[in-house]
Amino acid sequence: MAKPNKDTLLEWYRQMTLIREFEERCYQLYEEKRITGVYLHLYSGHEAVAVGAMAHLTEKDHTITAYRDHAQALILGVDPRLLMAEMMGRKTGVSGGKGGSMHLASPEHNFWGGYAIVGGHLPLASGIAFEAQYNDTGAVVLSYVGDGATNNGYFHEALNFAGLWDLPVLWLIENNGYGMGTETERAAGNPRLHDRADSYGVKDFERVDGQNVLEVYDKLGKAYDHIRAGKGSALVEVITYRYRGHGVSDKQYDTLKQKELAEWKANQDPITILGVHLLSEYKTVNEEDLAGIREMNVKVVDEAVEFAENSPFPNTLEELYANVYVD
Amino acid sequence: MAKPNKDTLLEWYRQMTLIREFEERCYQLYEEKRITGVYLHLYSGHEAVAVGAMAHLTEKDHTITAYRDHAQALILGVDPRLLMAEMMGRKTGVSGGKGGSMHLASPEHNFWGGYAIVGGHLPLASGIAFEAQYNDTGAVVLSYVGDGATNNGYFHEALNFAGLWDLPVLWLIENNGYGMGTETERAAGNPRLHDRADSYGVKDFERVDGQNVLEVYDKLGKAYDHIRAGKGSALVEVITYRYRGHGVSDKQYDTLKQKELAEWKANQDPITILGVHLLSEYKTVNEEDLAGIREMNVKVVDEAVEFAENSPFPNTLEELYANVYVD
Amino acid sequence: MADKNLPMREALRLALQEEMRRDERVFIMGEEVGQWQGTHKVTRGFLEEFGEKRVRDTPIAEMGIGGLAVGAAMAGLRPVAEFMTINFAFLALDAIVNHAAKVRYFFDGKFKAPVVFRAATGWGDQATASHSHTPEVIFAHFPGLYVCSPSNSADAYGLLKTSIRDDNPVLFTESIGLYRFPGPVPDEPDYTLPIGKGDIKHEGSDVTLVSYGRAVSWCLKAAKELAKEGISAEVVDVRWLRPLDTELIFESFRKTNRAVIVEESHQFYSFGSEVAAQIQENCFDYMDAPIKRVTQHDVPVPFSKPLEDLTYPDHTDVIKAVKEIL
Amino acid sequence: MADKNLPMREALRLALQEEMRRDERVFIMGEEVGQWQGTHKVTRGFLEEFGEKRVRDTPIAEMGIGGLAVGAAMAGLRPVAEFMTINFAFLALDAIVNHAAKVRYFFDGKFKAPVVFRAATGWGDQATASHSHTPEVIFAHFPGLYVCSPSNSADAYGLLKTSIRDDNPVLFTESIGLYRFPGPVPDEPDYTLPIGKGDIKHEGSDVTLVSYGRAVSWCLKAAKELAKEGISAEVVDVRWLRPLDTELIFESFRKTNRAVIVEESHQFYSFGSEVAAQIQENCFDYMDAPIKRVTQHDVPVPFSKPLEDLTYPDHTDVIKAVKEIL
Ligand SMILES: Cc1ncc(C[n+]2csc(CCOP(=O)(O)OP(=O)(O)O)c2C)c(N)n1
Ligand SMILES: Cc1ncc(C[n+]2csc(CCOP(=O)(O)OP(=O)(O)O)c2C)c(N)n1
Ligand SMILES: [Mg+2]
Ligand SMILES: [Mg+2]
Repeated sequence: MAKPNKDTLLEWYRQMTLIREFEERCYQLYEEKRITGVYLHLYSGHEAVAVGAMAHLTEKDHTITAYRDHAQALILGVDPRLLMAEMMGRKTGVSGGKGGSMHLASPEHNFWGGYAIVGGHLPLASGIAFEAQYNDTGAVVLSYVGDGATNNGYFHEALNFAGLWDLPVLWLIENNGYGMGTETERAAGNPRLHDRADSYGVKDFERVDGQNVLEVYDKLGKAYDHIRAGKGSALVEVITYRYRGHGVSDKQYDTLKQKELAEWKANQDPITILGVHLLSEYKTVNEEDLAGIREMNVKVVDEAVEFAENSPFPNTLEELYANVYVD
Repeated sequence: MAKPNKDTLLEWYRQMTLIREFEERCYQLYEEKRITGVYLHLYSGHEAVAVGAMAHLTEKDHTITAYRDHAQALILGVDPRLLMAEMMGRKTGVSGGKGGSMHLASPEHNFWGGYAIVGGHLPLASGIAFEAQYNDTGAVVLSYVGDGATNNGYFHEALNFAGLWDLPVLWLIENNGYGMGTETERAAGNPRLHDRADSYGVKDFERVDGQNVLEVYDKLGKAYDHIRAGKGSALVEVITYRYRGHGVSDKQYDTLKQKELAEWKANQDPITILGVHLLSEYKTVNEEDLAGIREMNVKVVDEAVEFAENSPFPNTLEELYANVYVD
Repeated sequence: MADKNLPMREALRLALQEEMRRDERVFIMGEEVGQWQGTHKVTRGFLEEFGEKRVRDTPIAEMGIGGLAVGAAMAGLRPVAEFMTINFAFLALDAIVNHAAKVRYFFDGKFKAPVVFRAATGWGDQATASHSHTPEVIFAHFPGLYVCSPSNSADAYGLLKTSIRDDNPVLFTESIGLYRFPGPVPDEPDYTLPIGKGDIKHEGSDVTLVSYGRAVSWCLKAAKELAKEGISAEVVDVRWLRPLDTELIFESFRKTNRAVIVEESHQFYSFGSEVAAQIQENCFDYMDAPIKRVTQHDVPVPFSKPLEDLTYPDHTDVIKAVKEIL
Repeated sequence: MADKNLPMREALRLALQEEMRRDERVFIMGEEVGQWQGTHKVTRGFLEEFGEKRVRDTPIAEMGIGGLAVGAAMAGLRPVAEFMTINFAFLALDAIVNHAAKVRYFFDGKFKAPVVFRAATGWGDQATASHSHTPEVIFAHFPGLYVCSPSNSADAYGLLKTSIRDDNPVLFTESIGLYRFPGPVPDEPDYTLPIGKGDIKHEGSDVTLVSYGRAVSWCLKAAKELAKEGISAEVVDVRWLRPLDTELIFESFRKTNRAVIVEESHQFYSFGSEVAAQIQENCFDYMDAPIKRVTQHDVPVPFSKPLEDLTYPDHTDVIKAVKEIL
């Protein structure tokens, strides 16, 4: 596993700051009622997890996740304009406006989408990996799992299939401390969630700090190696934190947990951590370079918003009935 | 935990041989079409498990299981006549003929019944234990779990509740090597099923030989002590074997696994093991005593069959509609 | 005593609160019912008042929630198990229809399962396809269960109390779209309503509008508008999908000889199908016109607001249907 | 070519076997489909012929089976996922109606899920309440899914091939009571039948009997007996609950002006409700009598043979219903 060089780290910095810019803009647009609906789950605070985990993906690998799915699409290179258009339910959105924030997907990028039923996508991940094994493609499926989702029957059955059949799935538990308002400790009989891997014959790679992209990258690398060596499914638990509560309609946790939130932002912000690392490691990188990247992202998201808001809404019966079935 | 004395062991011998007699008679009656239907799952071969496990139960404790439920009812002292009547769908049966072999129950004996959906009774066990905790009754719930059932989402969610809330449930995994025709190894990613307890914060008491009633009694005693000491839920995996295939309609496994079956019967028969122990341990016990017990059981089952076959069938619309609802 | 005026959310909250105060055996469990104060705020303040013993935040484990509630009910408690939304109760279908609804029958009356499964139902606010169902019928298909869905604050108050006090398992669904709507609530802690009895929400003589839950509000609005045109519509709110108050429906129909059945869900194998089938079979000689049904379009529910709006019916569709058969 | 004569079990087996030979992407998964040779022996010999790669014994994990099959289908395979019986598919309701039926719509056509969920359906042999359902309607309520249930060997053969070859998710149920019944099967490996098209199983002019699955056999038997009394009954087998061939039903009804709908399941919110509702709405002027429904009694299914027999209808109930409206 190659140690990331300066360019790689700068690319990661770009990805992480793009995610942050995109998510915070979504937040703002929601407040302004330019994005509507009840469900909009932001990735702010989690950036290092997805960036570090997905840096290992190759062309043929697959990604699937739950409703907190913006970051994965951005990292895989899905056009931010099409993503923002989906947030706004426009015809030009990646899902034609039918899916919204929770249902982004892009087959060209092997992004199998975001799903709204907690745990529902986990057996789908096993199924996608089943195809990879069936056709011996050598692909790996990266499946995100929320801490709350680990208590659902879907988790149990999906992981048992993966362990039993040695399916090439990497289960990435994003333990952000909460399922909506419920702390991991109040939901799991054993809150060391990675311990569950052993029940299924899934290799347990234990825990890693999700705010440090280098550590995430490192730990995940070992898990991918295990799978790519044909040794079967693997699991990693990543400790992270959400900056915007469960979803944008959830204000109470921002306030209830203000102190906790402030501490995470102050001491464990993934972007700050990577920025500091870049500046200290590489003389040739300075604050302006990083500021430049962030400004570039602002433009990208500006354009995305403009594109989205200038896109039409689907509104005909023909559009309504399109793609219920393959005809 | 008191070491079982001679009388206790003789009582266990009576229970085990009664179960065997009852089950083998059911088998015969099914062959003769005097018991009808597709589902009749026998406990022959498992006797030491239930007898050793239930010897610890007090008046206030509870028992719940799946469809392989004859033994539990017999051990708890449910009238064999009412049980046999239920096998035959008679009005006098414990469940009025509506439940049949899979749905025996007796509230007076705190026997919460047998259930036919694999895993379906597991959260019920947690719920019954929830009441015990809620009303601080000090009762323990003994819940049987098949090896195959441990791979179902119900198992995961029910045990997580028990571990999370420290519910007084003793999960007794009866690993008889098969779920219908599927070996434990072909169904569980990790076939050491007791390893799963740790995922839920349920105390793992590991494995015990289910053919030796003394070992079962001993191991289970430790698990009950844990629960009664208020330390929460516990799990024990018992290794046993079924003598009559999955159910009476399953002939293929008797034949397919003839050698395996013959070995278990020859070397690990729970009744033989206890019999030998009694005769070697106690000079005052001789083969005639044991034969006497077995003959007594034959009479008991003879009477049960006679009672059942002389009982009427329910057959009116009024009976059909009775007890759909509480009115 | 004087009525209070409360949104349905508060009427439900009051009913549940009073029942928990009245009966120690009643407790509430579900995702976010405690610290979060309830996703729909029906349990606001409960954790503070009743404590952790009787207000149980659960893991995201619907099949477990369903089954645990059944066991606790069999053992003598009166669980109120909240599914955050009815969509998640799909995962508890077996616990509800194969266990709660059947334990009494399996054992020929040896047990009872007095559990209330509460769930927010219906659509709106762009919740998208997997989160936008009004599927009461798929549960009500099965005997052994009662299925109730109130259409206003007073009914919500009385029906929830009825459901909690009854010894049978009840699936009690609450239209998300109605939570915020205010209405009078009798100031009467023992206010209950009979099981399986519907209610005439508006008298009329020209056409019968049959519905439940939020669809009742569309019918009432339609009735108002139709009145302006001199068309007198009677609005029958069945309140219960099981047992279904067919007598009340027939009585009204025998008077009006015309009916439109209105519901939020998909058309096929649904509420409207059963009611139309019942009417034509039992009131054949009274039929002056075909019975019409108003339902959502037969598609999963899309996110985009204009499409979502297109998916669902409202009072205008009811009016249209009425005019087609007058 | 000459037809073969096969029990429905063997017709299904042949269809599945030929499809697996034809298309490498087709595989079968489920509980006991391999070593055990299939609980209903539909996959007898498959493990030997196709090997462990394509014949997958699974753990007892219905929600996982359902979801895994959806993922594999999205990824390009053609899974045939067998639920040992439809009762266990209750645990996969979410995987079937909220995932298989919706992934295409969520993402506006970016994916397809060509999966066939097979399940033995119906009752009999004292399987008891939790194992005795014919609940096709609760799945067919949801758009995005097709629901098919054959009534004889030839249809089973053609419809299963159709379902496997189609790009949409199909719930394909097989009446346990029909497995053993023999019937001609076309000797034609590409024999498929159109989706959503029903079939007239017996021509008649006095009354239309509408049904699917095993209930069709009761209708045919009733038609035979009625013929002796000079009553000519037309038997419509819809074959598909979704899409439902209403046109065929209407055509027949416009000819006979009378109908009896026959099904194995409970009455409320069921197949008969939808068909009756559709007929009265679309053929009102052709109705000479109320449309009758024949269903099982509205109780969970008891074990005891005499009670079980009492629970279910048969051809005599069909005849009785017909005579009530002639
Ligand atoms: C089966 C199901 N139950 C409940 C919900 C409501 N719900 C949506 S997200 C969520 C919390 C999930 O928490 P976690 O898995 O930790 O993911 P996170 O939101 O923290 O990323 C819940 C309960 C749902 N969508 N699906
Ligand atoms: C949810 C569900 N799926 C499938 C079945 C069919 N079935 C009945 S028993 C059984 C095997 C269970 O094996 P195990 O849990 O080991 O119990 P055992 O029969 O060995 O005592 C299966 C698959 C069922 N009853 N319920
Ligand atoms: Mg979380
Ligand atoms: Mg077993």
